[in-house]
Amino acid sequence: MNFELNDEQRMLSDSVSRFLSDRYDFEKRRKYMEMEGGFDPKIWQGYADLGIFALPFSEDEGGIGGTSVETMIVGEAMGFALANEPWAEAMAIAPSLLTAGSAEQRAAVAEGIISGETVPTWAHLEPGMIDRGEGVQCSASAEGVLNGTKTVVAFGAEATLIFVTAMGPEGLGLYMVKAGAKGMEARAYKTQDGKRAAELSFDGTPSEKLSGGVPAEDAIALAEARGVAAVLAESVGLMEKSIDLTVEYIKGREQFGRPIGSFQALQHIAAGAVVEKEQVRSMAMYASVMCDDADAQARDLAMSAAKVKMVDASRIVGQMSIQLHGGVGMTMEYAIGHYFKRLTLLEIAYGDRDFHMDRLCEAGGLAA
Amino acid sequence: MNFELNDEQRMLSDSVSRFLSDRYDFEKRRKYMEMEGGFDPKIWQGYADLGIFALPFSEDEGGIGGTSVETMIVGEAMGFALANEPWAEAMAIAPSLLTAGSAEQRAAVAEGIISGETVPTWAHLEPGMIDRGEGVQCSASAEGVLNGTKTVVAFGAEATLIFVTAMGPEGLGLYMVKAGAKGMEARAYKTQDGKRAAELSFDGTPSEKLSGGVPAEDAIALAEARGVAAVLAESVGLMEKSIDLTVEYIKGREQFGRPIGSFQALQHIAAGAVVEKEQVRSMAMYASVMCDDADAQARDLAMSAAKVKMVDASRIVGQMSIQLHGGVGMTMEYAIGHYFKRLTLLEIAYGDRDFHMDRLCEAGGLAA
Amino acid sequence: MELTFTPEEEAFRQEVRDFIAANLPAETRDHIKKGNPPTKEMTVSWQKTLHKKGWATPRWPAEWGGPGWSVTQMYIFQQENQIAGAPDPQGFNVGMIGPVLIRFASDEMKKEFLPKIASLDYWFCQGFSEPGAGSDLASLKTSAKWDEDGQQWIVNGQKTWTTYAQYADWIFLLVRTSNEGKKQEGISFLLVDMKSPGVEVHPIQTMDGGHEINSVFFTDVKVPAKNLIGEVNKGWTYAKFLLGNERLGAPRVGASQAKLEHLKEIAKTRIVRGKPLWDHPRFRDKFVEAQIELKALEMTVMRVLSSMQAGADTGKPDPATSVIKIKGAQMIQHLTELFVEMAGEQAAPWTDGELGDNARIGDDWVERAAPNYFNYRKSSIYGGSDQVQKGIISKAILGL
Amino acid sequence: MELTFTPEEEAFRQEVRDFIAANLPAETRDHIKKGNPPTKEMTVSWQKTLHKKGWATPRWPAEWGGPGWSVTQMYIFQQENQIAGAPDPQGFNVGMIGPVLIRFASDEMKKEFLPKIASLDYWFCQGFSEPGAGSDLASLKTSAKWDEDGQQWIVNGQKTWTTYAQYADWIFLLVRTSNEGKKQEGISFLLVDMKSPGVEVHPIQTMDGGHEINSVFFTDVKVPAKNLIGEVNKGWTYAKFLLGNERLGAPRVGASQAKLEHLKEIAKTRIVRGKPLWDHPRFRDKFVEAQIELKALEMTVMRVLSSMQAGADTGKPDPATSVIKIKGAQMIQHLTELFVEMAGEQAAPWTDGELGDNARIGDDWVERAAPNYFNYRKSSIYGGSDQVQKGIISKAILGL
Repeated sequence: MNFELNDEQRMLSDSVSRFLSDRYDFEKRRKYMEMEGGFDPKIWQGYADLGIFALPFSEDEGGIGGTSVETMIVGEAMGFALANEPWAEAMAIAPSLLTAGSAEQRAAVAEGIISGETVPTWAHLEPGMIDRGEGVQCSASAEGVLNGTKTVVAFGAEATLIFVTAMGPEGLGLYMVKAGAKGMEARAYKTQDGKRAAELSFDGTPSEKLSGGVPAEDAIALAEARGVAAVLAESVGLMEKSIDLTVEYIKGREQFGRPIGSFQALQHIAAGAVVEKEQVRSMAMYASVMCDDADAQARDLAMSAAKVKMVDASRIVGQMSIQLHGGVGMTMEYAIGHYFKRLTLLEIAYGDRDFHMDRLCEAGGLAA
Repeated sequence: MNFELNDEQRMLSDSVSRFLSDRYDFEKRRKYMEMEGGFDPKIWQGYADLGIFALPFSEDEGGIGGTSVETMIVGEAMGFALANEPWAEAMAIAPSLLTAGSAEQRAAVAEGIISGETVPTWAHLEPGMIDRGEGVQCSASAEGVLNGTKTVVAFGAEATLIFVTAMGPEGLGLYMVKAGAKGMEARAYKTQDGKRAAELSFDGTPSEKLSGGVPAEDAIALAEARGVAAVLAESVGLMEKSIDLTVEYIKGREQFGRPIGSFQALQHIAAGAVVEKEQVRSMAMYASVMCDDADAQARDLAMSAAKVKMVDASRIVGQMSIQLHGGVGMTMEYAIGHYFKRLTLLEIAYGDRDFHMDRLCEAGGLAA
Repeated sequence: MELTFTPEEEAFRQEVRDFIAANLPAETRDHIKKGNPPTKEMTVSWQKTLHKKGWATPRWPAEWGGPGWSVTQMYIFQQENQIAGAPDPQGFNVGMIGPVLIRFASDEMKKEFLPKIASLDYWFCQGFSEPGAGSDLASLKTSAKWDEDGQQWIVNGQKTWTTYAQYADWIFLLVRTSNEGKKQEGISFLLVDMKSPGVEVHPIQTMDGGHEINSVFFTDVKVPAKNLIGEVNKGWTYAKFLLGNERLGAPRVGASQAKLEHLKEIAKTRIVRGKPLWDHPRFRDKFVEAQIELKALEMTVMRVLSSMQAGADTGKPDPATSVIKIKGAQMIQHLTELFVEMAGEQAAPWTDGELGDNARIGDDWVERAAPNYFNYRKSSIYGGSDQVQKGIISKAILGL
Repeated sequence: MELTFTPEEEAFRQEVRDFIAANLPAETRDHIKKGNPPTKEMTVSWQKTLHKKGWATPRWPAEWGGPGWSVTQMYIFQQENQIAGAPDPQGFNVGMIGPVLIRFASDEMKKEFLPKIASLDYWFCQGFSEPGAGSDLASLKTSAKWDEDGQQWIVNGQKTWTTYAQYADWIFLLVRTSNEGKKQEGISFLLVDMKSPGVEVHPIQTMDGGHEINSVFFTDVKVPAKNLIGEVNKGWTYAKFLLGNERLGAPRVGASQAKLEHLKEIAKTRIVRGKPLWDHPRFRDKFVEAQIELKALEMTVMRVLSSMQAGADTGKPDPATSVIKIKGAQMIQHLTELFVEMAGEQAAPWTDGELGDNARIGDDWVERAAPNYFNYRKSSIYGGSDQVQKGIISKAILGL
């Protein structure tokens, strides 16, 4: 048992943070958001050049065989900077889904991601799937021809490679579709947190099935687990920065002749938020280790526990941040509202609180 | 719709409060607790002389035909004074149970209660009944001979008249047993809040069945409802006084060179308790009117809503009171701990939070 | 004490319900029930409909067009209005500036303004907060200087968080007219025509994408002497009276009841993992708990209304209104949170219309879930934040 | 980062488990599992058992009898101990005065005291709080005056909330030795023999009926010069170091895990309205939510231990210990609340033994439910209240 980062991990943390603090501030981010794909391709390439996309892939796949701890380190920095790019799709989702593929498939896709050429996403949810526990309706023929509709696909219109969950003749499968494929239409939109997503419809769209690896169900469950771990990591960064912004604001804002940060009631509210944020940090570490656990049930329950804690803490931290900012916190002009919105969307991402509570309750809780 | 007390009700409130503030303070209460029956019979007689026991009985029964609003007024004062006597059994429970009896039975029992001669109680719970939704095992013969065991009977060894819920040959019935009846044994004890209770066992104990009025089930349900309303009323007085004691304490207690009541964080905690207390006051009014509602389902759901609110608020108010008192609040020497203990027992009296939540959930909530 | 309604009161409820059913445009009703804020036109049109009927200003005295209702009737009217999905009365007109004028203004001013305030021919907005004066309202700096030659006030400064300034014909303004003594003692209360030269409105976009609030700039704005309410430097008294009324109106119990019913309705048909959400015990718990809180809030509001009717109106804000303000904000915030939970991951799309119909991926309530959640964070901030309310309670009630 | 246990660590866990199973008296185990505090004899006897094994002082350096365990081993040991229902190590000895002596005392003093502290031949209690100095610890007034003739300290004053003073052989005491400068700068740290003439212990009964705490009065108590720790007027530094350690020990994660398992065990057989409580969805929710909070707490404790082991020990209290203190208190308080909820109306009887067996109407856990709930209100008050911890966080972490 050991919670410390090793030297490589500390270096990773420093270099990603430095890269992001050079590239990102509130004004710059606003510009990236208005770019065609909702982010700056140069930053995406920058991530690749930093080598972070190589972290989650094994050496066989051309990567450097990191663990989910590295993903956590990157995720926290991404949250802190409020980065817009689909880094989690590249670092947590794609490597997990690819475990269903053959060695060649894995190596080929990994190469594109690692180089920064490929922007991957996952088309999984469907309009009829209220939460993560529902069945998939989208269908695939034996030849991999897809029909159906997917909803809220992150950067669905901007991604270059789309993993699609669909029911094939032999059951649930994972299929890869390239951007611009025949019969695929994207209805694109912005999301509440300033990112992009799309409804994707497939009408006889050709695809390549992932096969030769683990069963698709297992790859999907792994992706869901690592998705939760990524949410935890990012939320730690978001909460950290939300508290920083709030403390900075209340130190400077004067009312009744003194900085409002000198009012004890506000100090204690902020301190309460720190307590919650630290608990999420602990659970982010737990999640980053447990999401690679070989025991799938233990893994999934751990992820559920982490996600529930994140939701509860996120509300406390996010809501207090707006409250202590007062009116300005409600406006588009201040960064804090954007952090709050991102936290809110993470609260419902990869299964909301009820979904995860149900999973834990059905199992009788975490293993003692 | 009108939430104001009329002149008679205001006079009642004043006279009961005056009586109690003359008779009760922390030191006097401690003496009453150590008396043989756990309270001073002179105070009981004083209540009777004030006329409060006549309030809930109809004029036919020799009373003055008040409503549950009068019981609420008395209950709040009792809570504020932390009175020990089984006033709720006399004012809320006995009149409700008696609705199962004949006119003669009602008049005869009422006379004893109104005069102060009778100290009534209700033996309802049994060791196997975890909550209020369970069946009764205690049995009664056609002649009213009782066998069985009752648990946590308020002042079970001190009461002069015990209403017993038992299964008779024709179903659930209510039976009256006099103190000292053959075959009745009391194992008496103190309760956590400084009152008294007892296990009562009946072994061929003779009794008088209540009959000629409403079905026993209805009388029991009415008693449960009015019991909840009494809990609400008493808890308002307890919370009011808890906040008073706490505010007084933090005004006087100095730390860091000034009264701790001048610290804004503590002020806001106390203010939050006021908000909760006021919500309970509102629900106590709601309960006192709804517990006499002719629609039994509407009545019971209203009582459940009131009780749930009371539990949630009681914890906030009670726990903050101890917290703001600090160490001294933990000791027997300070009044606040005794208020806290009484609030805690009221939280679980007449059905705990889960029982009432279940009742509401099963019904789909309050009527819109 | 009597919480049930008399047959007369029930008859009144039916009359209100029938009137609304017959007169509220379906388009308005549907728009609001979906969780959208009403447009200006909807609010004005409904206020005019009520005004014709004599119901536009329930709490005003009969002399100034009030219907002479009891507190119970006012409560019933408000509840039915909100449950039916009718636009709220324009609160700055009916609930704020109207009562202030009735209590503190000259007869001449009352005659000039009150009828048009009631009919919404004049839309008023509120000029209290400033960038440097939020919770500490009394530290405001917008100044009004007396121009002896022109016999008028010259106003300079900036107001902010001005709700619907873009719709307004008039603004009621707190201005500094003296820098002597306590800061509360140098404040006056003016009415300013929004068309006056030197008034500029700048929109503020809130994080939900909406445009409800504005900054309003005043540069050498000339205001006639007669537009001063009451006495010079007594404006703080009028403002406190107004804020007490504002807190009382804040909880919108009927609207929350409607939202809660809507929540139940959706839950009954929304299938989650094989059964309606309504049949998931955890959802049921959340629903019931919200209902209980709302019932307690409703009772507290009714208590305060009842005691206002019974007692002499002291003109001072009732500290119990702080309880209502805090709990009212919590209630609406919590309800919007429940809608986000119900929407789940489908709440993500941003539907500001920019991307046209492409943006619509779910039911209307799904689309409004996250923006409403974001937007209602305001309710524990404006009109005296939770922290300000707790300060009032600890001082005015607890004497701390 | 590595949160799983190595085979060596698992083997160690087994060794600990086996040792406890073989050596912990069943009577002690049952007594504690029912929710009772251990008696003095139980604590002493178990400490001596561990001492013989070399396990009595896990965090002490090997030089002073520590077993040389890694942080992980310490954690495993503590967890197994608490889960098995073994008495906690006497915290004032092992977790507080021991480390202070090791860090700050003279070698002579270490040799005299540490072995007897480890074996519990000396039972230490803590003399910090005073009636006028609770959260504001530094304002303490108990004085120690230097008696030049006798070359000794003369102590006068009163300490309060002294846990288990009635068991103690020694007390470690913060005393005022100077009234000059900041109040923190005139405090010294003394060890006082409880048998010294002039020491009087008065019991304080807590609202649960228990006798854990006391007032301790000092009247012209003579204390040898050598019983001063470190330097005169530097006691505040040592006290802060001690309190940081105290907060770290506070959460008792293993004990909470045991309580939570006990809760589940009872729920599985307790039939409520026709089915086990365990099958009531609301209970299941409460159980799972508590488990999640406890897991987060466990991880935070492990994080802090891990960073203590990794980093240089700065001697300063780690602000993260405030997080642990607050959450640890909440956890145990919440668990005791769940037991009261599970007991329901059966929690009412007061079972101080006065009325003999008559008092016992339920299972042992039922009997302890309410007293434990009352008693654990202390945990957010002592060792620096929640409010004090939030003050530390806002100053030390947030710089407010």
